[in-house]
Amino acid sequence: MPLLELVDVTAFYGPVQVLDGVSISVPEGGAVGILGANGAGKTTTLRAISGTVRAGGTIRYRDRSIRGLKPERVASLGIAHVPEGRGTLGNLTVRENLMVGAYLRKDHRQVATDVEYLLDLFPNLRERIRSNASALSGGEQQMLAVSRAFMAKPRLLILDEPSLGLAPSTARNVYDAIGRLRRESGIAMLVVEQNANLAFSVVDSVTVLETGRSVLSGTTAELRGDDDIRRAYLGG
Amino acid sequence: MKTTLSGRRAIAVAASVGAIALVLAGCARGGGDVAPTGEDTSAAVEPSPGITDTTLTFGISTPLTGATAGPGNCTVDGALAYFGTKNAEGGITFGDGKTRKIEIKSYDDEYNPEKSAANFNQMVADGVFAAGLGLGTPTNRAWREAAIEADVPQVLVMTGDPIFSDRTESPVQLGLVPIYQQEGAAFGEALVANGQPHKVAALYQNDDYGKGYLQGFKDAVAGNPNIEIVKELSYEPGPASSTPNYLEPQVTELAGTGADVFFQAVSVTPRVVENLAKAAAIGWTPIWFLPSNTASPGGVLTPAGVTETTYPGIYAVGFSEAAAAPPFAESEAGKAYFAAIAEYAQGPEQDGKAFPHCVWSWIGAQILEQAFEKMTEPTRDSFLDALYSIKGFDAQFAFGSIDTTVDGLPAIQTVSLQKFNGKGYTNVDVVG
Amino acid sequence: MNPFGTFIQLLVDGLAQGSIYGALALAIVLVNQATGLVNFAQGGMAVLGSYIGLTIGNLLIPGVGSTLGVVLGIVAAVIASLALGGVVERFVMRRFERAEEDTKVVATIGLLTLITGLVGLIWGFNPTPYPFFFGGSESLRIGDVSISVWSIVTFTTIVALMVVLQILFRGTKFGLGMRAVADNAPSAALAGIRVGGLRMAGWGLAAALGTVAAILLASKSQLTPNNFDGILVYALAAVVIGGLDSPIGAVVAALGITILESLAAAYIPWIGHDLKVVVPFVLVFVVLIIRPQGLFGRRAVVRV
Amino acid sequence: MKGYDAVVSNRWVRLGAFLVVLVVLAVLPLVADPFTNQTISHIAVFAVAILGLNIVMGFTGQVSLGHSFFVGIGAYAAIIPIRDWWGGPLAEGAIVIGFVLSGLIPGVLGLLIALVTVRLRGLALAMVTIALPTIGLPLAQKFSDFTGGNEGISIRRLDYVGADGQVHKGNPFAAGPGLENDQWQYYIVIAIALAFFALAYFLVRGKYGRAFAIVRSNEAIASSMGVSPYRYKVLAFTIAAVYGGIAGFLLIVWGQFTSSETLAFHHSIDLVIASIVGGAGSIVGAVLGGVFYVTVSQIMNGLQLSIYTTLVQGVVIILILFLLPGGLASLPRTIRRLVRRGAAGHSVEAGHAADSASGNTKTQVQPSEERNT
Repeated sequence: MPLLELVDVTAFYGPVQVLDGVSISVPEGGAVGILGANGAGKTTTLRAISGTVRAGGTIRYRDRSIRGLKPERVASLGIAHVPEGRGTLGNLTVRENLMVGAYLRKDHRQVATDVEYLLDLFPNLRERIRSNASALSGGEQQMLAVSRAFMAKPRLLILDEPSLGLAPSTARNVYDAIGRLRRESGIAMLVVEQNANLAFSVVDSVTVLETGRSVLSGTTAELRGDDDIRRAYLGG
Repeated sequence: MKTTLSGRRAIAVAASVGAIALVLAGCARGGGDVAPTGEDTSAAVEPSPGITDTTLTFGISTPLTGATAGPGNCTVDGALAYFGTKNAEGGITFGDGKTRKIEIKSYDDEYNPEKSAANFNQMVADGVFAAGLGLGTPTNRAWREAAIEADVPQVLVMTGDPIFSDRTESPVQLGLVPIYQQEGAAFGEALVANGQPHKVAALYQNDDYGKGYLQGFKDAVAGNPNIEIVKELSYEPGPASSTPNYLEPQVTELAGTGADVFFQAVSVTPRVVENLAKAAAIGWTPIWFLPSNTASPGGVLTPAGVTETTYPGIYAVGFSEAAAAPPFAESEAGKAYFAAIAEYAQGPEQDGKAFPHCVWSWIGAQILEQAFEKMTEPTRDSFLDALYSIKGFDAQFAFGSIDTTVDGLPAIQTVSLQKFNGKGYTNVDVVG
Repeated sequence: MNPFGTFIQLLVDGLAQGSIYGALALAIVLVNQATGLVNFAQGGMAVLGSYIGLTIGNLLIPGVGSTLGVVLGIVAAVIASLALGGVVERFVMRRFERAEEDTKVVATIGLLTLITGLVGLIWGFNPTPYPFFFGGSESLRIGDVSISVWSIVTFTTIVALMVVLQILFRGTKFGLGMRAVADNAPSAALAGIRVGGLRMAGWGLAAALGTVAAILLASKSQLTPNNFDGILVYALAAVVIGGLDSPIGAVVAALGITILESLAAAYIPWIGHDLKVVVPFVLVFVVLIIRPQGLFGRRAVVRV
Repeated sequence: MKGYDAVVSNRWVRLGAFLVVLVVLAVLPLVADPFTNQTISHIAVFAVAILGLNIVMGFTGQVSLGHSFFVGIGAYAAIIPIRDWWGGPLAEGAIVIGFVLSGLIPGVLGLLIALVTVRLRGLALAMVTIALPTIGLPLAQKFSDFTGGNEGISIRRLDYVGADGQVHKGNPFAAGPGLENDQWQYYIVIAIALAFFALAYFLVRGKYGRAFAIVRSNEAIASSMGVSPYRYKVLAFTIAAVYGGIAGFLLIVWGQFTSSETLAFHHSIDLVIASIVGGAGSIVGAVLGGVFYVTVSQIMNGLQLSIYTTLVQGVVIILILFLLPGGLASLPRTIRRLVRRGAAGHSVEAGHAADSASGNTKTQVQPSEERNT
C-alpha cells in the first residue's frame, strides 16, 4: 500500500489541459522524483496533490481520496508542500516562519526541539533568526522554506524545485540538507527537479512527465542506465 | 447578412437618416405650443402647467439622502402632512372657485447644487405648477436664475439667504424663514437692551449661514461701548462636506477668553449638543445664543444634559413653536400636526420634532394655501400676485403674523427672543 | 482659564476625540492584516452595529432596567457586528479575493453606499440619543483642566483594545496565522492555516471594534446615519501615517493628528480652525513621500 | 454569429453607424423636448469626467478618489473669468479663456501631484487623492470672496450692455441664433465632449494605450520593454485631471453655476461608482457611467422613491462587481461569451468556474500559476 498514489490525474487551466494522465506512486518513507521539461506539468502535479489546483482522476493518500480537499485540509493530513518560489512569508521573521510551519501542532515542547534541530541543520538561519524572511538570500530562503515545511512534522514532504535560482554550490548544500533530513526522519518525499543529478542524490525512483503525461518511471538505478534519460536530464 | 455594405451606401444611409430627422425637426419643436393668436381675448386664460380644475402639482427639491437628509426629509414631510390632511377633507377651494387637491412631488438633490439644477429641469418637464420649500443655500441658488428664466415660482425656500426675498433680484422667488441677519440682530438688540457690559465670544460656520448670523449680531451691537466681541472663531465643514467631526477645541479656546456671552451659529445638531456639554464641563458658563435650527429642547438641550440652571441663560431666536416642547404636543393644533405627520410623512422614520424643518414646512404649506385661496386665475402670475399679497395671516405655530408684502423680507419675519426654561422656551424681550 | 490651561485642555480633548479616530483606524488595520485590503465601509459597519445595539438596548431596557439593558445592548451590538463582519467577508469580499486592488476598494465603497442607504431607511435620520451610563457632560476637574468621564472611558477603552490587538498580532498563534494569511495566503494554506476562517474572524473582530467606537461616540453626540463619514477620512489618514500593519502606529497617529490639528488651529493664526483640516492631509503627503510604509510600518512597500 | 461579427467589425459599417449616431446627435435637439436635451447634456458632462477617471483607474490601474477636486477646480477656472470679464471688452473671449483655463489649471495641478505621488501604490495613492477634495473644499470656502463660497457663482443672468446702450441680463451660453438655450448648450457640450472622446479613443488605441495596458498588467515587464511606468502613470493622471477640468467647464455650460460643494469628497465617490458601473476599462463605459449617474436619480425622482436612491446605488454596484466585472460596457461581450459557451456545449472543467466569479474588472491577466507548469 503506497503512501500516496496518483492514477490518471488530469487538470485544466481554463480550456487548456495541462495534466493528461499522470500516475505516480510514493511508498511510505520513500522518495520519488519528478523530471520533465518546462511545461510538462510537474508543478501542476504537486498542486493537484496539495489542493491548490482542482484535478480529475485518482489521488489517494493513506488509502483515502484527497482529491478536491482544500489545501489547509491536505496539510492537516500530513502533507507539507514547499511551493515553487519557496512561499516564505516575507514580512514575518525567520522564527515566525518556522512557527507558522508548526501551526497545526500541539506538542509545544517537541516544536521547540525541532526548531533547534533545524537551526543546527541550517546554521545560517540561526544567525538570521530575527530577520524578516524577505531580507534573506535566495539560498537561505530555500532553507527556510524546507525547514518550515518540516516543522509541520509531515509524513510526506513535497518539494518544488528547491534548486531554482540558486548557485550550484548553494543548491548542492540545500540538497545535502534535504538528504540528511530524509535519512534522519524517514519522511517520504516527492521532489520536482529540473536538475536530475541533484534529484538523484535524494530520491529512490523517478517519474518522467512529458506534456502532462507520465511517460516513464523506474528506480534511480534503472534510469541512470537509460541513455535517453542520461542525454535529456543528466547532461550526457 | 454576410456581405458588407459599401462605404458609399453606409454614408448614404446615414445621410438619409439625417434628412428624415431634419424634416421631423422642422415640425416637432415649436409646433406644439402654437398660441391661440386669432382667438378672441375674452376666452378664459390659458392655465399654467401643473394645474387642472382638480389638482395642483407642487415640487420640492431638497436633500432626501446624504448628510443633510434629516432636515431635508422634514421639508417634504411637513407639507405632505398638511396637504394630506387638506386633501382628505376634499381639497382646497381656490380663488377661482374651483376645489383642487394638492399633489406634492419631491426630488432628491443630496445637498448637491448640480443635482438640484437637474431636478429643476425635471420639475419643469414633469409640469409642476410651482416649486419650493426645499432646504439649502447652494442648492436653491443653483436653479434660482433658471426659475426666473422659465418663470416658474420658486417660493418659500428654507434658507436665510436674503437674495430670495429681494424682489428685483428674485422676481419669482420668496424666502420662508427669516434671513439669518434678522435672527442674529434680534439677539444683539436684546443684549444691548439690558444695559450691562458684556464680553462676547463667537463661533460661526464659515458660510452664508454663520456669517449672516454674526453680521446681524454685529450690526445690532455696533457702536455700543458696553458690548465687546473678544474673539471670533469659525469652522469649515469637515471632510464629509457639511459635517465637521467636532468643535470642542474652538469651545475650549473661546472659554479661555473668559467671555460671558457665547454667540454660537452652528447648524449641525450633534455638534451643538457636544458644545453645550463641553462648555459646562470645562466650567465656562456664559449666556448662550443658539440659532433657530439647532435650539430644539428635546433634540439638543436635553441630550446635552443641560438644565435651566446650567447656564445663566440659553437664548434662541425663534420664529415658530418648537414641536419638541411639551406645550406643543398638548395643544389641539400640535396633536393634529403629529397625527398628520404620522399619517402622511413618506420618508424614513419621522417623529416631526427632531428637526424644526417639519414645522416650518407645515407653516409654509399654510402660506401656500392662503395664496391658493386668493389666486383668481389658474396661472403662475396670479399665484405669485396672491402669494405676495398676504398680510396679517396668523399661521399655526408661527410667531407673529405672516406678511409677504415687504420687499427684502421673507414670509415669516417675526422673530422672538426666547429663553430656555428647563422644558421649552418662554419669549423674552431682554437678555439677562 | 489661563493660556496654559487651555493648552492642556486642547491636549486632553484631542486624546479623547483622537481615540475615536484611532479605534476606526485599528479596525482598518485589522481588516488589512486579515485580508490585505482597506475597508472603506468600516465606518458604515460601525454605525450599523451601534444602531443594532441601540434597538436591542431600547427593547430590553423596559424589561431589565437601564444598566442591564445598556450592557446587553452593547453585547448584542458586538455580537451582531462580529457576525456582520464575518458574513460580509464570506459572502461579499471573498468573491474579490483574487481581484485587483481598485476592484476591492470599489467593492468596499459599494458596501458603504449600501449600508448607508439601509441605515437611513431603517432608522431614519433623526439624531438619536444612545442609552449609556453617562453622557458628554459629567467631568472631573484637575486644576484648570476638566476631563470628562467620557474622555477617560473612551481613551482607556481604545488604548486597551490597541494593546490587546498588539498582543494578539505579535504574541498569539491566532495573530501569527492572521499575519501569515495577510502576507501570503496560498502559502499559509499550505501550512494548514484555515485562511477563510481567519479572514472571517479578522473582519468580524474589526467590525466589532468599530462598533465599540461608534457606541462610545454615540453616547456623547447621539447617533446619526452619517456619524462616521468624516471620521473615516481621518482614520484613513491615521492608517497611512501610522502604517497599515501597525496597531500601535494607527492609534498613535490618530491621536497625533488630532492634537496637532487642534494646536495648529489655536496657535498658528493663518491656519486657524478654517484650515485645520488641511494639516493632517498635508502630513499624509509628507509621510508618504518620505516614508511610504508609514511611520510605524514594517513593510518595504505599502500595499492595499 | 460569424456573420454578425463580420458585419460589426467591418470598417465601413462601423463608420456608417458612427455617422448615423452623429447625425442623430446633431438633429435630436431640434426635435426633442428641452428636458431630453438637458438630460443628454448632463450625461455628456459626467461622461467626460468619468472618462478621465477611466483613463487613470481603468487603463492604468491607479485608484483615484479625488476626481471631484479636478471637476470643481475646472468649474471655477471656467466660471470666474466669465463672471468677471464676459460683460466687458473681452466679451465672448472670456468663455474661451475659461475653457482653456478649465483644462490647463487642473492639468498643471494634476501633473504636479502626479510627479510626487504616482510612485506610491494602492492605498497610498488613494489616500493622497482623498486629501485633494478634503483640502480643496475648505480652501474654496476660505476664499469665498473669490470663489463665492457655498453660495456659489451663477452666471445665468450676467449684466451686459446691449446694442441699445442699456444694461441687460444675459446668459453667456444662450447667444445662439434662433436656438433655445437648451439646444445651444447641448451643442456646445456635445461638441466638446465628442472631441474629447475622440481624443481619448485615439489615445488608447495608439501607442499610449498599449503602454498603459502594459504598465497596468505588469510594471516590471513594462520597464523591461522600455516603457517607463512612472512616465505613463504621470501622463494618465494628468490627462485624467484635464478631463476632470473640462467636465467642470461643461458643467458650467450646462448649468451656469458652481459652488464649493462641487469639490466635495463624496462626489468623487459618486464618480467612481458610476465609472465602475459603466465599465472602468472602456470608453463606451464612460458614457454608460454618465447615463447611470444622471438617470438613476431621475428615475428615482420620477417614481417618487428617491429616498431609496443610495440603497439602489449600493445594490447595483455590488451586483455589477459580482455579475459583470467589466461594467455595463462588457454586457454584449459577456452575452456573446455565454452564447458561445452554450453553443460549444463542452463541459467546463472544475477549477476555472471560480475564475469568472473572482471579480476582475480588467482584461483577464493570466493567473501566475499558468505560466510555469
